[in-house]
Amino acid sequence: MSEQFSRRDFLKLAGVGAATTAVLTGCGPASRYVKREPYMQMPEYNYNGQSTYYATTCRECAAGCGLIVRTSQGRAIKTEGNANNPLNLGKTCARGQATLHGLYNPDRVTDPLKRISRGGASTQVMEWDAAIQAVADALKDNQPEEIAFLMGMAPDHLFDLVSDLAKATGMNAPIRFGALGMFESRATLSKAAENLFGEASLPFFDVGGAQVVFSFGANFLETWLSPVSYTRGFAGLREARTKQRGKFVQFESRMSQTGGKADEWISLRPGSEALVALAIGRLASELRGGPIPRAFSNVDPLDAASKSGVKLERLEHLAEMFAGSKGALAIPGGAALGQSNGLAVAEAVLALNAISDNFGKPGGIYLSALAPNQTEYQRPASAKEMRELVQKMFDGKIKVLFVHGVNPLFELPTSLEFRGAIKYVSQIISFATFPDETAREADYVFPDHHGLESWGYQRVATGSAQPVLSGAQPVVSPYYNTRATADVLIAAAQLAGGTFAEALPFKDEVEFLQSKAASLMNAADGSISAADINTFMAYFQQHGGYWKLSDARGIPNAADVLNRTFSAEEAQFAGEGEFFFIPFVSPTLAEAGANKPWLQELPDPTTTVMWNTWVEMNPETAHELGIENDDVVKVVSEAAELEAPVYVYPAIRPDTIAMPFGQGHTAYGRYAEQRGVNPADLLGQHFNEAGDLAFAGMKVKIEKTGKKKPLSRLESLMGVYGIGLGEE
Amino acid sequence: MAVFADLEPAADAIEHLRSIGVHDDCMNVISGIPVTEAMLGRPSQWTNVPRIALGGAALGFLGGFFLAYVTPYLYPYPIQVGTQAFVPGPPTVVVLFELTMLGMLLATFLGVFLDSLFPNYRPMKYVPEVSDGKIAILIECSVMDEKKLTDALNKLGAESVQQAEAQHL
Amino acid sequence: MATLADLKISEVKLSEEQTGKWGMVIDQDICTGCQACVAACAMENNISFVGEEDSGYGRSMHWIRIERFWEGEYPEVKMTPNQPILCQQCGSAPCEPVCPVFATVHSQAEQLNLQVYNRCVGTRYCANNCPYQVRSFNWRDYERPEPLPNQLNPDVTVRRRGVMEKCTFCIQRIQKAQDQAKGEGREVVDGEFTTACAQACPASAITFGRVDDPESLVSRLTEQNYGVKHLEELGTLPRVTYFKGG
Amino acid sequence: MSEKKNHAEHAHGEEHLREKHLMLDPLPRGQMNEMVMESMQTTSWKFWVVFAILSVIVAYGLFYSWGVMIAEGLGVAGVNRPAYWGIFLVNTVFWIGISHAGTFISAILRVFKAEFRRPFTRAAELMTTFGLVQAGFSIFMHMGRVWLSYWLMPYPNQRMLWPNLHSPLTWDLLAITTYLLSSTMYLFLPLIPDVAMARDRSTGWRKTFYKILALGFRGTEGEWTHLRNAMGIFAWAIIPVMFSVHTIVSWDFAAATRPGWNSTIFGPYFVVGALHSGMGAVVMVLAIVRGTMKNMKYFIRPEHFDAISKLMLIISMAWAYFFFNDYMVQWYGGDKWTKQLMHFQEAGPMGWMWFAMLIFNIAIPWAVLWNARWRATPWIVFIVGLLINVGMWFERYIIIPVSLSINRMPFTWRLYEPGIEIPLGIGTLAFFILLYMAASRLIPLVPVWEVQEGQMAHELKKYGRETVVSVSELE
Repeated sequence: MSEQFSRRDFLKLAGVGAATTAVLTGCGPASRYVKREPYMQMPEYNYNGQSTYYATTCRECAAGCGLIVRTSQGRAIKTEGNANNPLNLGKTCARGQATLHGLYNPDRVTDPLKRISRGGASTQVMEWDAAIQAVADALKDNQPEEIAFLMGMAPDHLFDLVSDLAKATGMNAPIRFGALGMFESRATLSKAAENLFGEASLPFFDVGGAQVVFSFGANFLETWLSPVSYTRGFAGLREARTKQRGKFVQFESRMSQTGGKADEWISLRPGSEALVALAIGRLASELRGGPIPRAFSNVDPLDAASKSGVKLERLEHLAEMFAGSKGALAIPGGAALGQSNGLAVAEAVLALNAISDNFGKPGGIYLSALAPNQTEYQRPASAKEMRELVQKMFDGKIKVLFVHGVNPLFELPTSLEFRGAIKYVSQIISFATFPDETAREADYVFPDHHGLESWGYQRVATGSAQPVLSGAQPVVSPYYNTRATADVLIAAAQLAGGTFAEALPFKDEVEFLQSKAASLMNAADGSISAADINTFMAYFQQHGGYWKLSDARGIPNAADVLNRTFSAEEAQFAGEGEFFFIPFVSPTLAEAGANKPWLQELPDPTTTVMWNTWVEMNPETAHELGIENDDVVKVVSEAAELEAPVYVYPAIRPDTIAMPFGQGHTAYGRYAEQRGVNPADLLGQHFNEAGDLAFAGMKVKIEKTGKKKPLSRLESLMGVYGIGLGEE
Repeated sequence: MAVFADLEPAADAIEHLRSIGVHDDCMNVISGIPVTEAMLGRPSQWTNVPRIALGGAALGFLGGFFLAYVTPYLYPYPIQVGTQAFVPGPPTVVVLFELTMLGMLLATFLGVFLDSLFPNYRPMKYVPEVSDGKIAILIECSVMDEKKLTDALNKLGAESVQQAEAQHL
Repeated sequence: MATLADLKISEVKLSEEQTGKWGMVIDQDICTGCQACVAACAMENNISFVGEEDSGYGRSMHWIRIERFWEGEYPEVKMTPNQPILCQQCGSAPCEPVCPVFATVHSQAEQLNLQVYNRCVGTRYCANNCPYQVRSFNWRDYERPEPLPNQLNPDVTVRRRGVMEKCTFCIQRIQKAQDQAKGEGREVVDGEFTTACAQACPASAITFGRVDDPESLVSRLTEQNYGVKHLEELGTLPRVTYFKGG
Repeated sequence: MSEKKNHAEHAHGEEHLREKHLMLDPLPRGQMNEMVMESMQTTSWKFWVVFAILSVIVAYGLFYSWGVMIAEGLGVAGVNRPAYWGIFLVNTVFWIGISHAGTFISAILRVFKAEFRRPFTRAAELMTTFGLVQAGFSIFMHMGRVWLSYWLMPYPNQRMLWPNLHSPLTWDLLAITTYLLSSTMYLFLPLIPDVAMARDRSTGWRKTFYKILALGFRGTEGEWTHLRNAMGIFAWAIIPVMFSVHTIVSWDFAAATRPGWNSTIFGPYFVVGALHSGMGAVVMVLAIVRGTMKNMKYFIRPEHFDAISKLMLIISMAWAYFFFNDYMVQWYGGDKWTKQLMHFQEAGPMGWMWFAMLIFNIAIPWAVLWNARWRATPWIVFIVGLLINVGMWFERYIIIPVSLSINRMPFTWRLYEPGIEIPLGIGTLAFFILLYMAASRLIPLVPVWEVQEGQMAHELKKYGRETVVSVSELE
């Protein structure tokens, strides 16, 4: 009980009314964490200063959800979704909630750093002026084509800035990459769209409007493309209150969080997705009557059944379900695309939609709308393109590498040899906010602000019917001595002079943003408009962005889909070994969540494991191999080998094992370092036709180690699996 | 003071003393074991312990009553737990019982102290042999009778008869 | 001193038929188990993270946890509908009577179970007696290295070791909303505010509101005949209704 | 001739009876006093060695470990969700159980005038008091914020709160406090004449010590009368208190809404269980006292072990009866959670404990104690007593942490693995022994005046050819 609190105050307080008095309480030792306050006044029942709320954009992934951040006394307290933003309509995912643990993470890069020697741990703090000088030198002392920018999938404004710079000066166009994009096989999706609809674009799947959804490996409730909006779509599908409850079937070889929600979970042999899709197409069109369209004519359902391990009756039943429904929708994604025949799978599954002819109809497939200030569809680099960059680095064609918003040394499979390639790059400059693996290798680290301290915007690539440009603004003043990368580049360009200076004729980042937004000021059908740019930008920040008011999704031109032929061949699997290997992105950690303690403490939706990596294995298989829960096994692929404890997982094929991607950092702060392993290390250099990594296209061996590492799980082995309850 | 080795002579002595006119109030018996008045043919002793105990029980009960029936109404607001009444039925029985017992037993204990004026470290008339099982009779009498009594007691088999002087125990 | 009036009112409130005031409906059919509610709750309510070892030993402090079980064997295996379990804010709560120091009491005004941290002496009887096992105990002073404390919500007590805690239905938000409504001389409007978990839930599987107001969305949903309340048979009068769906 | 023989036999019979019964071979009071004084004042080096070792254990196990736990929080112990209660409460119940023996012997046996009680009422009463001290320690360790434990006390405070009388823990507080105070007073009252004796025949610091304790007791008629009255009241009144204490302890569990706990028979079941372990502890203490302390072979004889063993046998049967009663009804009730719990107790990872409990508490006592010769053999009875105590500890362990592992939320089921509880538990045990050792050297373990009183009351009587023991009512 604090000294300054007298009994009279207490009695005064006691009059405040039942609600408050109901918890007037006694004294006790004051908390060791917060300002000492009389326990009489539990903060829950008092005003502790006024809060201010700022609209900005979430940077945990590239989807571009709008956030409203509550700040109090200059501290960011809580993030909520921005209810106005058409993409997420006021909702957030777990990572959006935990972004504050990134902002106030104890392990951030606090100052611009110069590394004493490449790869060494020792660094020295620089002044920002010196830092900007260093960037300027790097720009002007090298041939433009020797300068490369490697950027993350967010933020877009910086990408635009660098693109402009590149265009104007002849530098290499910036390359964007992100592990999420890699595991989403975005290149494959857009290529498939191009082949089928004649237009490269990210298909938009209107799950909410559908009656029946067949998902071939698409993990759209986890990290896929735009999880929040797809989750909303799923809720729409299941919205029993307003319409008849839609059915959902998932085809995959390892039950994902998404698969867990399916009414029917079809376990098929990896690589047979295309075959199954086409077989269902054929059976469905048989049910529909009339001639079998060319697209499905060259598959034999019986053959498909035997190859995929799905019974023919099951296929017929599914075909019935698909053909019988008004709004049936088939989605390709996830591991199904990350195989040697990924493109074929994507095309086959998209073609299946022709059965219900849902193209451009509610509950069907659209082409995602381009963002307001976007002219053409852009996609992140495929693994193959990354490999090309790596090759250029090996060949010494790259002298300076700028890295922002991406951590290739962790996100890119080791087998792509990025680590080896950087040795041939004379200068690496990282703009990392956190001391990640790449930053640790960089010669300079010029830390960017955290997303919540930054200006900017992000184009919504997919997930919303309206074109959306989510706006970002600082919700708190920078906590450390960091500086916006855009400002650094602008300043450096001025310093470098010449074409550089001309390319970026701006005072600072904000002025650049204004130049980019100017075109929208009085555009038709906009959510906001203003006479002068300052007012417009004020609105822009206040509303958390700018969006068109009407649906601008493209209608796929699917005229001759049914008349094309599709390859039904199965995928090829690299490496010998008895197990198919399925790496999947941890739904809670994704690629960059591992350094946020509360994300680490979130139970994985399927296994409830916290703080670690595991290997999922079918109970039968485990039994045959004499492996139990928490036994550490060695997973051996052609590329590498890893050790991780086993989680005996009831919903995975006996011939398949799976591992979550997200842990296994060697840098990146106290909560991430030396925790778990990174399954990307196991992946070999194999691509599908679209150039995406065939991350699910490998076979691996399992070896026992005799070690044990108890996994930290929220669930009870006794209660959920009956393990340790005593024999019946 | 006369010290006897055994009950019988002591009892006889007391009888004799009474016959030669020493009043019971002027005698006091000290023994190492609880020798009942009956054994020595002495008038039964008066003790307040039971009454004090009763009083204590009453106080304890009141305390319990206060806790069980009054305190729930002393809060600044009515505290409700799990839809139970402010004054729960059965639990009050427990409270009443425990506090009554506590009061009673404490009082009994104190009763012994009050009645026998414990603790008392002042010098008192006493002979250590008592705790060896001997029985001592303290007689208060005028100096003139002293001689007479001493003889009588000796005749009755007292081990020793002497002027009892108060000593520090 | 409690006036006779207070007591009269509360005696009435003791009746078993009370509907309660605040309630929640959770649609397990659309809950995807994405853990957004768990994260939102942790951020809103200053819940400590406990690290790998303790969380693996049943000491994680989540106020809301998402349960899932398995049905059948491979290949016909199914994941049971995700089941977010939080304090059910029982109308007749087993946790309340057993606390020797009134650290967990029933709020007359809000019809909620209050946990008064600073009264708690840590006997942990309430947690034993909670049929839903939703109470979490501060087994240690879990470290929150600088500058993480900057994120702490000033409206919520920071608990120290030896104290029991549990979901409060975000009572700080309830207070704010009610005070504001009072200031504007009106009743709190349904949907004017909601709990952190409900606000975050991307699938809108969680609905929060007044169950004593027949017009509110939550009570209209509670009316749905396919709602179930967990362990109702114990007579705890839980305030959270679940739609199993499927 | 034959007559002579008979006579001889009778004479022999008398001899036999006399050495068998303490009450029948009286010694002069003075000599008995001397023996008791001697037993207190002679201590071998072994005593001091053990004493030192125990002190170290107490210092580390009890005080240091507790300090660590207070500083670190209960995380250093093994408690978790759902086993929020662990060995701390097991020990609390266990020690309260031990404490029941003393009262049982010195109160119930006194009320029923069981004469064999006389020499060891005090030895037993000491156990009661010291046992309760350990129970107190254990329950305070259990609290998350022990530095606020005084908040449980009913006193007008600025929190404007009184303890919650709805809570079984509050009843516990009242009951245990009452029990501790009254049993301590009950230990002290009969002690007064004996310390008076000690005062009369000791010197130096002991003199002053006893002088203070004796409060100036002389043994006047008045003093004896007050004492007798008081002891009479105590003997009667402390019995219900004793029963209430363990009943209320059992309500901590029985009042909860948990499967396996919510059982109406827990009250008597716990009381009998308490006596079971209590008697076991008494024989252990007596065996040790008899074996290690001077002159004790005279006061504590096989007859006493025989008598207590009979009690143990009966109590063991009673315990078995209550156990089966509880088990049967729970099993028959068929509630799915209860069934699950029972299966877990028997077949689960702690199943061995469940069977050990039955063997130690029922099988072994029944197998051994029916035999009169074994009953009268201290070391055999000692072992039986030891096993019973282990068995009863297991019983509490099964009722608390093991049962807590299973609840109505299978998602949270978890095992309990003790941590710092172990040194702390050992600490309390060591402290108990330490206190007892100290007491055995400071206060007369044998109530000499009671023994003498008893010896006065006993005599051999001849009915025809048979000589029998007869007791006369003195009080």
